[in-house]
Amino acid sequence: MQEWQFLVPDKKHKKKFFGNLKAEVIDAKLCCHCAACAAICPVDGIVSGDQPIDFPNWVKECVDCGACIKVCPRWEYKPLKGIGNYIEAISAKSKRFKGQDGAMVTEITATALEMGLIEKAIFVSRDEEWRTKIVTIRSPVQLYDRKVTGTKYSYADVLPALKDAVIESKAVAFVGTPCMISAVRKMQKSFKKFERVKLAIGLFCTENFYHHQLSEFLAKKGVDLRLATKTDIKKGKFIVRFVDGGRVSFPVKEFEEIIPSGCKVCQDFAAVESDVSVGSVGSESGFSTVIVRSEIAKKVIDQIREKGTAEIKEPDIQAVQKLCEYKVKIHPYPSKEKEKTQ
Amino acid sequence: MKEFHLDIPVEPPKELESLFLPIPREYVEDTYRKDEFLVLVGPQHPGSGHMRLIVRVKGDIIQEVIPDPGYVHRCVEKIAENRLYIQNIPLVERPSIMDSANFNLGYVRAIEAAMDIEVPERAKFIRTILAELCRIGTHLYDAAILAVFIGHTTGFMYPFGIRELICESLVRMTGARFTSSFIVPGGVRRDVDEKTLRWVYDATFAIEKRLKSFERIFIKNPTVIARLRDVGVLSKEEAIKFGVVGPFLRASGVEYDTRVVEPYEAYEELTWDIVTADEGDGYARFMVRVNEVSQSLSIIRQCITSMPDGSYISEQIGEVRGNFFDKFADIVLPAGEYTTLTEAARGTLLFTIVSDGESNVPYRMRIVSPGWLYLRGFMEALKGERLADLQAIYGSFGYFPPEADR
Amino acid sequence: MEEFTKFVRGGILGPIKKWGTKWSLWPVHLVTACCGAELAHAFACGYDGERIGALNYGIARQTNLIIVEGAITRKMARVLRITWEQMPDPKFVIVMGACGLNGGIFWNGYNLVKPSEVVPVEFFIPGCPPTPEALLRGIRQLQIKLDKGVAENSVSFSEVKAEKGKKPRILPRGVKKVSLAPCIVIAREKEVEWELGKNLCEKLKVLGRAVITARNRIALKVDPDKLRSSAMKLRDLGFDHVKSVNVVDAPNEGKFIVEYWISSYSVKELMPVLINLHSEISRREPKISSLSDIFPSADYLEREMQDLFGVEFVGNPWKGRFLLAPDAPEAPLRKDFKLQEEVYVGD
Amino acid sequence: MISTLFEIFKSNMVQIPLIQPIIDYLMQIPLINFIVALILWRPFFAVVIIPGLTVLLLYLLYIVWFERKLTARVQWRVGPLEVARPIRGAIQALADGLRYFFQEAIVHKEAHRPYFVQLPILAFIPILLPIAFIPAGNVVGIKSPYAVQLVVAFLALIPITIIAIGWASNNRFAFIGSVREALIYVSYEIPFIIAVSSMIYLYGSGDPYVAVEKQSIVPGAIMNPIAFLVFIIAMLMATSRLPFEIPEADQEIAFGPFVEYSGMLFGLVMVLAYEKLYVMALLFVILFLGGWSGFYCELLGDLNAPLWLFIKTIIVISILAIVRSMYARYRIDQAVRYSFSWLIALSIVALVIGIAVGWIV
Amino acid sequence: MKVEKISRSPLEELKRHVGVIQEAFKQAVIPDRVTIEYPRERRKYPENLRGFIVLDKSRCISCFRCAQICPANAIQMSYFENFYPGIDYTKCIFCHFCVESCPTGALASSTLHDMAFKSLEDMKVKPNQMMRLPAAIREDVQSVEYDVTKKGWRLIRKMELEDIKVVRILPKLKPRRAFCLEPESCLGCRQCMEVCPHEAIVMERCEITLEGQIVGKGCVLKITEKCVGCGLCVRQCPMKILSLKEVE
Repeated sequence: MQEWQFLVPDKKHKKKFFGNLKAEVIDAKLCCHCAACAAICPVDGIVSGDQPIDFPNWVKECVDCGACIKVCPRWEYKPLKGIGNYIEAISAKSKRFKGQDGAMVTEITATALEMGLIEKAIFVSRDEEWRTKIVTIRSPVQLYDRKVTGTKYSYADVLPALKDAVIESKAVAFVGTPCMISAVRKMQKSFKKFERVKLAIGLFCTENFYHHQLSEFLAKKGVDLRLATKTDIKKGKFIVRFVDGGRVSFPVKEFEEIIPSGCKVCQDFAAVESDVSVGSVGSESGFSTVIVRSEIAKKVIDQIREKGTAEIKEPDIQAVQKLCEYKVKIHPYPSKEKEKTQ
Repeated sequence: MKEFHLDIPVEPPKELESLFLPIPREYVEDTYRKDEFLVLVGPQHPGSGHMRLIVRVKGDIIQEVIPDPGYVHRCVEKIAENRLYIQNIPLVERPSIMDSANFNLGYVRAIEAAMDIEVPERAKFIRTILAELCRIGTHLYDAAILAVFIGHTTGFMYPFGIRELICESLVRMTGARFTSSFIVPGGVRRDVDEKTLRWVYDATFAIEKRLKSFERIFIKNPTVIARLRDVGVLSKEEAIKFGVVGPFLRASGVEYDTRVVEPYEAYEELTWDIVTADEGDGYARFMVRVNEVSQSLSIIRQCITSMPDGSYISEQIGEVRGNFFDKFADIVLPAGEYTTLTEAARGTLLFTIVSDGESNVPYRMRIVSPGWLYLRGFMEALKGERLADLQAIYGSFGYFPPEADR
Repeated sequence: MEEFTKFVRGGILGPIKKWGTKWSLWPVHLVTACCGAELAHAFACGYDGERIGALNYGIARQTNLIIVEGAITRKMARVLRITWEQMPDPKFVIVMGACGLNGGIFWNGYNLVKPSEVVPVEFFIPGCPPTPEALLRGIRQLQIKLDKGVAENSVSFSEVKAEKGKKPRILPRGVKKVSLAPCIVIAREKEVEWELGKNLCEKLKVLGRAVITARNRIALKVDPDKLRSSAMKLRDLGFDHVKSVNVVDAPNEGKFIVEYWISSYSVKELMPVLINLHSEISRREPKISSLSDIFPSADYLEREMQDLFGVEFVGNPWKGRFLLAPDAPEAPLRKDFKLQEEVYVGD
Repeated sequence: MISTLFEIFKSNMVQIPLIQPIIDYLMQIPLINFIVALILWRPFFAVVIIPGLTVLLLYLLYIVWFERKLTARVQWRVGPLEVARPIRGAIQALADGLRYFFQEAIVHKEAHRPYFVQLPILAFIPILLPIAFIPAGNVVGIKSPYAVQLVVAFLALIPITIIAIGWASNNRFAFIGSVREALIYVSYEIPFIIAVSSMIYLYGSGDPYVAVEKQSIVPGAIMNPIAFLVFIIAMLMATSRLPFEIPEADQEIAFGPFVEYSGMLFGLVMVLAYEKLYVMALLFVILFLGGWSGFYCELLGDLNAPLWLFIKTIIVISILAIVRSMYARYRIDQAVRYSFSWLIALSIVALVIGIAVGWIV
Repeated sequence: MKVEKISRSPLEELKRHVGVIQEAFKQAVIPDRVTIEYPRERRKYPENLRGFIVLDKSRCISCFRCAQICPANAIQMSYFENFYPGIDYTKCIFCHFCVESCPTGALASSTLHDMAFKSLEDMKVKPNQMMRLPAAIREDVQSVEYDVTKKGWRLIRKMELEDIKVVRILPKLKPRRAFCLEPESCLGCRQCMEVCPHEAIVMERCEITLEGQIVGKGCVLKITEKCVGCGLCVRQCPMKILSLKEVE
């Protein structure tokens, strides 16, 4: 006879757990679409995709285990802010890879793979129409693909793939937005298996979009995403570069209407809980700012230094700090409307 | 000889429109304008298997043949992407059921290569016996089909009679007449006992004895020689150019046999010869296979007499019975591409498995069966021959559409 | 005339006619798939179907029985129907083999048709392939049916009483595990001791990324526009034929990987070497230049890939369908074409 | 009128001592006696009973079964059996015939309908006509000193009906089959005629009676073995038997001219070759194997000669049946080349021998 | 080894003709007949011939292994007192992966292989029909066996009826039970409990204490002695924290 225990979280409503989640997070417009609930759901009922998270027929199919609530970063939401603790901050540019700016996410992953710290990494790739696709990276060779590197400003279901990877492999890395990092930290708190996520690479993030809304929006502006080679947000401008070398840019302010509600309450710019955060802010063009927060990430950076696979400079940490504060300002929580109603 | 054309415009028959020809209309019209003729051979034709040949003839001489394959295209490659690795074993056998062990072997070897499984010696020998039995069976099958294509019914009956012994051997060893699905990653499904091996050993002599009758009545038959000799000649250069494989390549004088070039299983430890011929005609193609049968018989005998003791399956796998599911259902190959070459009866068989390293189904499985590879050479061999030779050449290649179409 | 037909069918001559038909069931030579091998065994000297009056014979007009030997594909279904229509009355159909009954192992394939939906079928014989005995049993059952007028199964099951229960709420999960984020590595470098391969790799480095993936296997990645020149270079090195053309669909990375497996027959030391010449093309505009004029052996393989993946090989003269029927789905081997899933619980 | 006919019949009746009492009894009954007299009237008896139509049908049932049985025996198997186990399946051909008889006879849209239906029936005429000229002792249809030549002439009509059948079928394979039939026809007919004429030279007459008489000591086969050989090969070619089954080659052109036939019509065209073989074998027996001469049985009377002729014919055909399981099919150009080189050369040698032996004898 | 060249001289040709005629006449006189007259006689197949599959319900532990390993998806479980496999012979390919997979020997192979059915519905065999061998129409009066020696091959006919045998080989497996390897990762979804056909996993509510402090409400899952080691829970667990282990 063998027995073990598990915790059942508290309910706020007398519904099944997904009902709670729906009422408190999704319908409250807090959902950040990190897909952690979809990943953890034991009956694979929660669907994420290019639409808000949902569990069709949850009344019947939900098994009422509460796992989704345990992992949701927005359940009992306390926003994280600031630049967080870090060991060191550098500004670097990869010599091997080409990416968004300095391709440091790629470089860190590749180095970690080469060092054997991780077995695989979950990356976001894209198809021709800039729809996000998840790929597993097992060897640095795959990272030469330009579709794998580079930022996509759309939601991606990284966490379901991460869960599969965690079950199979002993050491996994992944790249995600601050909310995904928070979700993974919550997972690690509740479920031991997720401690296999050895390296969580956070991205500097102001907001993210639904793919269909983004592409419709851009189409309205006369931009055909299929011809784009790179998208970027720099200095308050959304820039699209094309195959033929041309580029267009719009102020980010214009995107206000399509920013999903979940992003409007997020104050975490620098992925505070990650092992290492990467972004362009705080570095000159062609370089990325890397904020190292944990020992394992430090090891990787040291290896990069040692091997000299990247050019390393001093970052302008103040700029990052400024943007962190800026994000808190533009994304107030509890939001102003909510305060008013209260 | 000078030819005289009747300058009468001939309209292509209406029926050609209703037969779903994969060729453009202009081609048909052009054929009829040039006082030539389109003959559709198959798929319901006593002298063709499950495929259609669109034969363009001028008088009795074949100008061009366009194959219309796919009548037995059973989507093996797609289905394989949706099945467990172990469930694909019966699937990959199906394209060529008389040659099942070789197909099975090729697939399993790809898995073993990916997973670094060491196969015990005894299993290797059993596998070799199975592969060679299937090779004999296939060659006999092809000989029988060749015989019936050139109108020799006795030549059809004898090989099929002898094949009964092959089937019986396979039943005794594996439990099925054709599709044994006996080779699994790491070894074979069951051990084969001494009594059965003895039976197979005796059967090889019985087969040899019966083959002597067959030789007198069919192989050395003057009418057969007349029909096959100097027919459908592929020179060495042509054979290489069109990528012909297996015994048909060897009949054109190229000494290429995967069992020697890239030895697998027990072939390195046995003594046998590569059979080649220089003529490259139908009879050479037939005779190469006839000689290969006797080589195979000798290989089987050597295998049985020098059968090593030991386990029939690798220690990494362990006893299969009752454990089959637990051992094999969750096979996940490391990510990468694995390609094996196997000498199936009709030639080189190529298996490519692409694994993504996480799924327990193949990401992509590519089978290039020998039939599909030598189809091009077969079509080239037909050019310039007589219409009546179509069947003889067809038979001399032993073209088996299910194998080619997969 | 009709009265005459009626008389012939049911009149006093009925029994004679029945007797004649019973002992003269001639199957038409319609080979549809691999079960034909066992059919041949049943009519060859091991079992000799001619003993019970069944003689495998000629073409549709002169026979009265179709034995469907396994799988009927979309292309073949038309032929089956035409053959059946060509046959004079009375005519019968026996289906042998699992593929012909319900698809067998190919049950969820995109190209299979059930014969029983195309022609009326008298008897079904299970097995893959059925033994010759089973086939003869089918013919025998048909004879018995002609004799008695009613069809019978050759086996009858005795039911053991068992309470039928209610399905539980949760059904066990399927065993299949398909990765959400597949990673496709074609050229994974592997350390092997292989002198020739290392030399070759050195030589091929100028063309693209050349890697030894296993003993005797070299993967050479080139840009799509350099594919032809690389192939020519390989031909000059002594590689003379293509063993396989393969396309790997990677929707998550938005690309097709087109592979040519090139080897040599004419140079003895290169015989075991297999070079995987591959290049990646965009999934939206799947076009690549054909190598069929450099290696004629690639011709049919390219046509097949054109058919199955919708990848266009520019330069290959063949347009349109090759393997697939006109009504088969477009590019079925792409990953976005899904097959029916397995069900493990019946009623 | 009827009585005159009756008298004519009665004056020329077959004498069979064995059943004479029964005939005598039947002759006393009016009307029946007319029928009996008609049947036993020698010309009628020859054409309709033996060696004519009735035994022809029996022969067909026998030879189809025997050929299948013999082939099966050579091929390590059993052949037709279960239909009638005690008699080793001997009525298999009857079952097949009945099945064909009751099966639907399809006339397809593209066919030349009248010819398509008529020709298989018309093809019987060139079969039955020569039988009328072939004598069996004193049972004879039409007595003629040129009987052998006439038979050869009538036989030449059969390929023409087959070619016509192919044309009427209006099918590509039927066309190819017809052309092949025509080619084969040209190539076997010349050696065949030369071989027959060598025997006519040998016997000095085209009269079967003379031929049989001259063979009373030494059969023709020994007198002119080359002609014997040429005749056999020509016979195989003429009746589309392996290795010369070229016009019908089912694996190549799906029964050639007969590809579109079904039901009863196919039954008729399928036996055409067997009937032709029968007629040629009759001629063969008369020319080479001493015709109807044989051991005389008093009880059978006039039936002796036709029976001997029939039995010899059956034996010849039965031996020839084994060829089917021995050989593959030659190609059309090979067959034509053989016949225009070897066979014609041989037949000319046979002609020389025939003239020489005829001159000596 | 090179294939011998075939000589083109007419004399050789003639020799070959003689060879053919000789062989044909030899066979016509003394045939080497090998035919098995099937409906009348039955061939003795070895015991391991893969034929109709028989189910022993008392051994079946409803583990779904047979259904899930079936390459043709021909086996579907039907619910009677528990889940039992039913084989759809319209799909079955007689590979007997199911028999090999059965950990308890509940599925057994028989040598019945000659079957013909009049409709596809009749071929979907239910578990309660699989428990006994079906009654087959048999017309055989004798049995035949291949006798193969070094000298040759002949048939031995015996005036006895060959029985259809059921061959049950019991696998040599130690009893197994499910164990939880990593209780800390349990989601608490109770899928294992619900899927268990033997009600071997039970749940009780309790309070969770951590370092002496009550942290919250929770449950305790128990794998009881009822567990027969079917492994359904192992496959069902979304976190893959259960495993089968051999027990003494």
